[in-house]
Amino acid sequence: MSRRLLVSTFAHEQDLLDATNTAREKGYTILDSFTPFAVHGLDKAMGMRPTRLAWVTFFLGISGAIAKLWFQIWTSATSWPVNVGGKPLKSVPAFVPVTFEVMVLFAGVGSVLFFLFRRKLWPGKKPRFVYERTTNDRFVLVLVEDRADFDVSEVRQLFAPFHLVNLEERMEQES
Amino acid sequence: MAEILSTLRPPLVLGNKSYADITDDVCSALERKSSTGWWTSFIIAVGVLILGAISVGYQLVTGVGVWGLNNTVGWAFDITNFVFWIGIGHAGTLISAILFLFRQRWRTSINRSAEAMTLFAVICAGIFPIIHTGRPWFAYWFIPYPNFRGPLWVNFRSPLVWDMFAIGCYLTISALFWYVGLLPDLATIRDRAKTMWRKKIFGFFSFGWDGSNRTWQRYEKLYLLLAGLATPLVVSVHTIVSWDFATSIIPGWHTTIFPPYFVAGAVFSGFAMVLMLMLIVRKVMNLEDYITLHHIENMTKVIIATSGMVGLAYITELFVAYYSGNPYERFAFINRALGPYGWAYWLMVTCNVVVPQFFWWKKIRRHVGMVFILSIFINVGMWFERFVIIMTSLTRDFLPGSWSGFTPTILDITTLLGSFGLFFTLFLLFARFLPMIAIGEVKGVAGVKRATPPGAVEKRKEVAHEPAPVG
Amino acid sequence: MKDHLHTSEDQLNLPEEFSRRSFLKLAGFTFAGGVLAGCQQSNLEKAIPHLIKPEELVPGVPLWYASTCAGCSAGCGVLVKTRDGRPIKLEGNPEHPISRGGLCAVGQASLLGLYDSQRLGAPLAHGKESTWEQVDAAIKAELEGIRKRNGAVRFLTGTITSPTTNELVRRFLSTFKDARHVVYDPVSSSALLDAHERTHGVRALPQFRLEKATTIVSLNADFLGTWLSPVEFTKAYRQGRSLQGTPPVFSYHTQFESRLSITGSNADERVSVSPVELAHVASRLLSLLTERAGRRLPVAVPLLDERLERCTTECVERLWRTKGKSLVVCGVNDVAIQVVVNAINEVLGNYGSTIDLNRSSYQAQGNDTDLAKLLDEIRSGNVSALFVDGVNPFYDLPGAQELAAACETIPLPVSFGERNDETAEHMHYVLPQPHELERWNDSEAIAGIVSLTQPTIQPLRPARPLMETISIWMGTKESAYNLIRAEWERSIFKRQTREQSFTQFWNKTLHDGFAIVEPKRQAVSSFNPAAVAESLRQLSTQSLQQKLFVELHASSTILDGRHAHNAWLQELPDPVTKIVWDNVASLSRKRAESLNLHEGDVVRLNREGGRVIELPIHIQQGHQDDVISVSLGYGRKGTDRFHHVNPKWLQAKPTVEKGGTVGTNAAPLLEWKGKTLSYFVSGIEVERTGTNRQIAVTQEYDFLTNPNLLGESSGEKRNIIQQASLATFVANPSAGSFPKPPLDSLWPEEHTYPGHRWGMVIDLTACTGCSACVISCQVENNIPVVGKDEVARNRELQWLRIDRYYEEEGETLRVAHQPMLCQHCGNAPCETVCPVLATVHNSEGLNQQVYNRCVGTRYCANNCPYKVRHFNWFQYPRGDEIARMVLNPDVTVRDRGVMEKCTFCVQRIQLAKIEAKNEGRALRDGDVKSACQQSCPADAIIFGDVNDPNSEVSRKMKDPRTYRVLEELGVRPSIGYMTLVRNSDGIAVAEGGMKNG
Amino acid sequence: MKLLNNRMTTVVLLVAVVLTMSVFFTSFTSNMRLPDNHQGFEPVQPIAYSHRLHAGELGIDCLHCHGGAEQSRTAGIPPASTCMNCHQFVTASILSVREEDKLAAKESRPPRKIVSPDLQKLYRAVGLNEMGERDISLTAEGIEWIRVHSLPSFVYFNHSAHVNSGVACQTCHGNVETMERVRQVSDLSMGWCVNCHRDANANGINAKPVNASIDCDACHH
Repeated sequence: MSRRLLVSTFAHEQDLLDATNTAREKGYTILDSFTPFAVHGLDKAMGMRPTRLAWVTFFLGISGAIAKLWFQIWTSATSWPVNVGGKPLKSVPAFVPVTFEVMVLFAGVGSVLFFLFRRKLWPGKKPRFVYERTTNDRFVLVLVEDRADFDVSEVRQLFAPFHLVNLEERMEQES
Repeated sequence: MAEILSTLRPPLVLGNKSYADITDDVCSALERKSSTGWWTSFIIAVGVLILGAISVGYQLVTGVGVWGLNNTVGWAFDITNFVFWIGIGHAGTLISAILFLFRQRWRTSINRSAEAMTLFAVICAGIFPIIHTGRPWFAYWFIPYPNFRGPLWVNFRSPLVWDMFAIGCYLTISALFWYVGLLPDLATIRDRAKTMWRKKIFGFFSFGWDGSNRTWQRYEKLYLLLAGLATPLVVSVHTIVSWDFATSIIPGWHTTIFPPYFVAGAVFSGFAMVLMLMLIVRKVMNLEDYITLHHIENMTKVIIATSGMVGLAYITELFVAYYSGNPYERFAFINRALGPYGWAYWLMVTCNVVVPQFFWWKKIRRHVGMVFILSIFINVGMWFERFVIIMTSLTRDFLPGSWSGFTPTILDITTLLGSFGLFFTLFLLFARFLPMIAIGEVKGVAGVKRATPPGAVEKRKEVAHEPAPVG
Repeated sequence: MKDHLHTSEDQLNLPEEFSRRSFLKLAGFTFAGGVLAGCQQSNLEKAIPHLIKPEELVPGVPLWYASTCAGCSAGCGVLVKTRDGRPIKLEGNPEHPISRGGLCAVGQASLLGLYDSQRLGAPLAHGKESTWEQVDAAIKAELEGIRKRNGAVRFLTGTITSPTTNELVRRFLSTFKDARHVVYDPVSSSALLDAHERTHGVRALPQFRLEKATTIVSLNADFLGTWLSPVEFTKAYRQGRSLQGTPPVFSYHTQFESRLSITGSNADERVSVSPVELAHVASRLLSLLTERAGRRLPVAVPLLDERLERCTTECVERLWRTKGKSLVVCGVNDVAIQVVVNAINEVLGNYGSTIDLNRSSYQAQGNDTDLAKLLDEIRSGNVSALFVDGVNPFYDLPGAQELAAACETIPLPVSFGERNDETAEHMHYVLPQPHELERWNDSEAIAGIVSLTQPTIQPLRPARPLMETISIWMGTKESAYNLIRAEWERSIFKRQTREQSFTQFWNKTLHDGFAIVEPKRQAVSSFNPAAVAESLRQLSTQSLQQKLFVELHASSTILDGRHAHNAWLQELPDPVTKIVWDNVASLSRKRAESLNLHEGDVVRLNREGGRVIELPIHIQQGHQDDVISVSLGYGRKGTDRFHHVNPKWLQAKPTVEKGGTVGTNAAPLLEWKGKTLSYFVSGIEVERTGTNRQIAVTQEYDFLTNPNLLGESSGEKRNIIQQASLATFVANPSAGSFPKPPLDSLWPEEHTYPGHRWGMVIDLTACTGCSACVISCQVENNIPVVGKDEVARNRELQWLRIDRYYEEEGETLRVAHQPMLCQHCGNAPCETVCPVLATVHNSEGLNQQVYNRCVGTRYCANNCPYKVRHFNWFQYPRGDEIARMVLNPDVTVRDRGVMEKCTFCVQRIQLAKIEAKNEGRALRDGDVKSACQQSCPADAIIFGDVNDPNSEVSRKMKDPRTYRVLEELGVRPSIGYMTLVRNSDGIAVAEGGMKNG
Repeated sequence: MKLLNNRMTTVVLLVAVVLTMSVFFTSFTSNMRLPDNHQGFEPVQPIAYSHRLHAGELGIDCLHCHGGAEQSRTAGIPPASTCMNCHQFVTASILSVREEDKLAAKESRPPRKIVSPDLQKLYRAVGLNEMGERDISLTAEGIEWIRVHSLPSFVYFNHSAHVNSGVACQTCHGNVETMERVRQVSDLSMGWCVNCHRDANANGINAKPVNASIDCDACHH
């Protein structure tokens, strides 16, 4: 099914924040909001859960480190043990630097890929929401007209104090 | 955002810009035709790059002997350049990552180009470990890949292997960090693009970014994480580079002070290089409103600090050498200061310890010309620091019978120049085609006043070019 | 014997190394090129087996032939190692009584001469290539004419030790009315023989028995370097200086000399004297000794200055204390001095003990008087046939030009030689001589010690030995083999009694390489004092007032120039100056300063008579102030062949200019003193040219002490060479030892060496610095020559270098030689840093260098505390195909871009182990001898298995004298060095060392 | 639905990538060969000498011709004289000789000497004429055999060490006695050598314990 969306545009992040807060207080369903830069407090205003990306990074890092440490010990002590400068075959201290580097590599690359995957971003992807100035100087709040008694004019009233720049209705794209 | 608006601190962006102005200021630079200034500098850079490429090509065909090296001095310009460039790279990561973690908002207008600089510096650095080998076509043996030799792996005890991993990792992470930061801005350019191909290209590379706040939320987190990873990474990288020397046995190399000493030096030289670039950029790309004297001053302050650390390291080295009671170590340092390469040592001390002291004067800190010249001195000094460390220790180590000297050949010099050519070529291309300033971040700290035009009028104006409702 | 040498030509002209050389790079590029290599072999290797397989010759298994070295006329015994029909290594023959297993650098390197593609390929007639038939016909015709008109026939040769050749020459000359065989040595010892003619009535060169002498006084005789028979003398010298036994028998060696020679650098006491002083010292010694003997000299001998008076009196004390067991030798080619020296030895009663006139030596037979006479004859144009063999008069005699001009008048000038040299180009006929390894020959270098030379390869050049030529001219077309057999059957066989049948005797000699027979009797009359008086008078006339001399001496590498075409020797650093590819005018710092000259400044040495040579100067420690010493043998024609011996690249400087020569010929400065050639030339004026020439040296800093702030060597002294005086050593065997630092390891001892563990001990007391080991290593391990420019850039490739350190204490200069090679450290710093495991430890304690794995980061070399690793900076040229035949097929030929270093001759270790395994026995001590050890004339190097408690090396390792260089670094070297002990009482050499933290 | 599809596509993409990579890797390990891996090399030799016939049917010992293998680094290619030991008598296959005899009997004449084409080449090589008779005008020219097993020049393999410690020729050269034309059976790669040495150290050769060094300089010096 396709839903009707109400798109309201503002010219300043502060307006957007206030609008979002009021909208949530009034119990409107907020689909998303679009801004040229990360507006602090907006997550709270929209009532979003904090992301768990950090955990992904953590586990990727740990696994990378363990894998590499094992690999180094395996190659130099098991696969082909060679006497190098009289050092023991398992010279663990010498294996630390590479282990660390690989840990960082896994964590870093992993979390970026994970981020792109979760947010479904990839090269050549078409932007989902098109409102040309959201990447420039416009702040957009998108409400879902999911209630039977949803009244656009009421919302206009509600947002008026926040220098509402523009208000329009759209249909969510089918696919 | 209040603290930024407060009058106690100078504003980070001058000429109270609107969001649109910021976008225009940054992006217009990319949409204009390239200035003659850009063209001339680009042609020079490419010329030097070609010179370097030719000399490297000649060296690959003829042998490493075309450099001034000998049996006693196995490394000279090659590794000096390597360490120098790696060092340069560090400032970028420091600005973008460490300053980010410390919530130093002033970084926003320089971090983009600083990161770019890191990337290009690391590329320049990465070339030398490969071409300095006798048989570069076997350089891939550094990589532990499955093979038909038994299988025969690599020596994970060798700092050179650590290097390979460190640089590889550093390059990747910096690139990611840089690109992730670039994403929203690419979208901005895409959205304001007029021409077809601009739309397409930036459309492709902006990964369909639409400024959704749900993305922004994770993006912020990701950025924070990357910053958190890059910070220890940058320290580890130069630590490992310093271990190339510190884990060896040669007097003057075999010392525990190297890691901190090298990292400080790296940041030191890196900031000098950033300053040089920024001073050029803000002039050429007229971004004076974004890269303000305030920024420059901050960087000079970092330089004073790091120069102090480097100076301290020099003194500590001398003291430890004397205190160690190890005759070879002791001589290594006497020789460093008074031996055949004493001139280089004193040049280094002057450039790295004496010259930066000028930055104690606010006048000089805020005098663009002076700052530019001094930072050049610092870069020269830091190149010589590496040269001195390598040269003095290698030329005269344990057995006097094996002592020797080093004189660079033409190709040593052209190769060094070539690396600069490569660096500036890449940087100029970057300046030409990508936003020099993190638009999104700057908007975040620009402190734009809440606009209060009568909504209706505003709206009517809007409607004019409002896209037809979709769906 | 000959058919053993049958070898298919193809194999000779197709050295497998050829493909080997190009391999690494090729592989490299294809590797880089990717993984998609096809199935079929890129270049097919055609293998051609012998058609008829001689029983002894198994491809890949070396054959050894006993033979005689022809590097000089000392006649050392060699063993020739041949692989697949080509000689690849010369080693000393341990049984041979002269060299006793040693072989000097020159001998080792003479192998390269065999593969010299510039040797003449056909006889020359009037400068044009001709055939033997034509040449023989022409010459025989000429000779007939001369015989008819009783023309003067002169046969001018260098010292010929071959009895057969001498006999044949005698017979040949006897067919003419007026014929003479004139012998001279380019570096002449004529006076020594003449002196004995005067004092003992026989013109002979006695055999000096240094091993029997407990006091050795040498007046400018470089007997460990180039004088007469260096290997023999070195062996004997060592024998007389052993630290075994209590008290040890250790000779005391005083050296009076004007320049610093190898011998001087090993002397216990070294007195630098000017030539005049030298003469006076000789007479003073004699007078003092005669006084001791309670007799008086007919002539009053002037006193010397305070310093020399002291030295001489001390010297006399020692000599007298050890009379009968002492020896005074003199290297000055001046009859008067030599007579006086004979007198001294007579007074000391050394004749019959340390000087043997009955088993006299034939190692130098030159007679300057005859030579002078011949030269007069030539000038006056009454020589009708001149045959020159083995010498190069137009190069190595003064006034070569006018001599050459005079020779134009000779109807039949003929020269025998390997190449078209300075002399040959003035001759009507040039008859190419084969290389010693291609031919049959014999030698009696010391009366009663006869040895044979046998061919070890099919001749590479269609040459014909002198003896065959003569026999052809005399109508008997005998092969050299038959001629020698015949001569031996006639004369030599009779001088022995051990073998009954000649064939047995012959075969045994052939197998052993030598035989001991009765020396020819010669009438030695008792000492004739009459000669002494007027000699003393002569010497006393020489005024002591200071004037400048030029001393000309043989080069310690290319001798009198006969080896100037040998790249190995040209690149062998002079043991003292460490200079390569050049000769220089050495002088003292004082003299240089007074002339305001700096290292490398080119000076012009003017001698009256318009004889001028230009040379760069070299400031030399321990040089007498009034003497400039110049080495002979350089500036040979055709040495511009080395123009491209070094790699070509942007900033490369050619080793020698096109049309130029390596170094400068100093022979024009030689002067005739009466009827002897004098090597001390006075009346020379030195003139600055203002130009400066780079001198390539292999050692740039010469002292054990750090340079101080001004760069002078007065800083702290480094603990690198343990030194002790004999006195302190006798008191305490570990005298002079450095403080032993605590060596705790952070690591657990994880690596054990259960089987063999290879180690080496180098006795610094024994080592004379002669550098034989350097060349031996170079030959064995396919080390290329890199040329002057590369050496000047400190890129020489010799795996074994000899560090030479000076210590100056006021008057006295102390010199120490330290062979430095890979120490095969147990905890090798080079290994830890190699990223690709190209240098790792093996299970027998060797530090392996795997060339094909090496990427060439040079990190290992940087991290080597001994700096003994050498890098292939370029693809070093290895000469033409012929030159490449010398390569050792058991050692990889390294390509550019890889690191290399001493391997302890691992190829020998491996082969020895396999042989032992195949014979089902354990490896014995001495089965593996490293190349350096094998050649060392002083037996200073001992190599072996340290795990074997009975091996010599493990015993030496426990010796209190043994220490390890830079032990405090904890790298655990496998090479032990033994304290350098000098017979100099109470010298505080050990003290003042630094305390290591 | 759109969102779902996106995930689908990503998953599909990932799977595809993984597959291609694994395919590439397996192919790399299985049949991709490095330069100088001439496994299966089987050149045509100047003389069609059959190991199957000599070593197989006639059962001549390998060492009879390749005696070097016992004493030397190289096994060596036998000199033509070794061939001549037999082939001065044996000039053709027994069958063709019988043929000739029959024919001769039929035509009642003394049988002619039959020389097989390949032996004619041999005779020429040692300087005899095609019929294997002396001929002063001819000179020996040798046989240019094409080398089948060749190692890089920096590898020193010693036959005697292996033969004497009981390694069968076939271990490396395969069943030559069954080959009409000799083919390189093993890939002669370093891993192949090293792993055989490891195996020998662990299990010995024919249950006889041996010490097969895996030090680098056992082969590289």
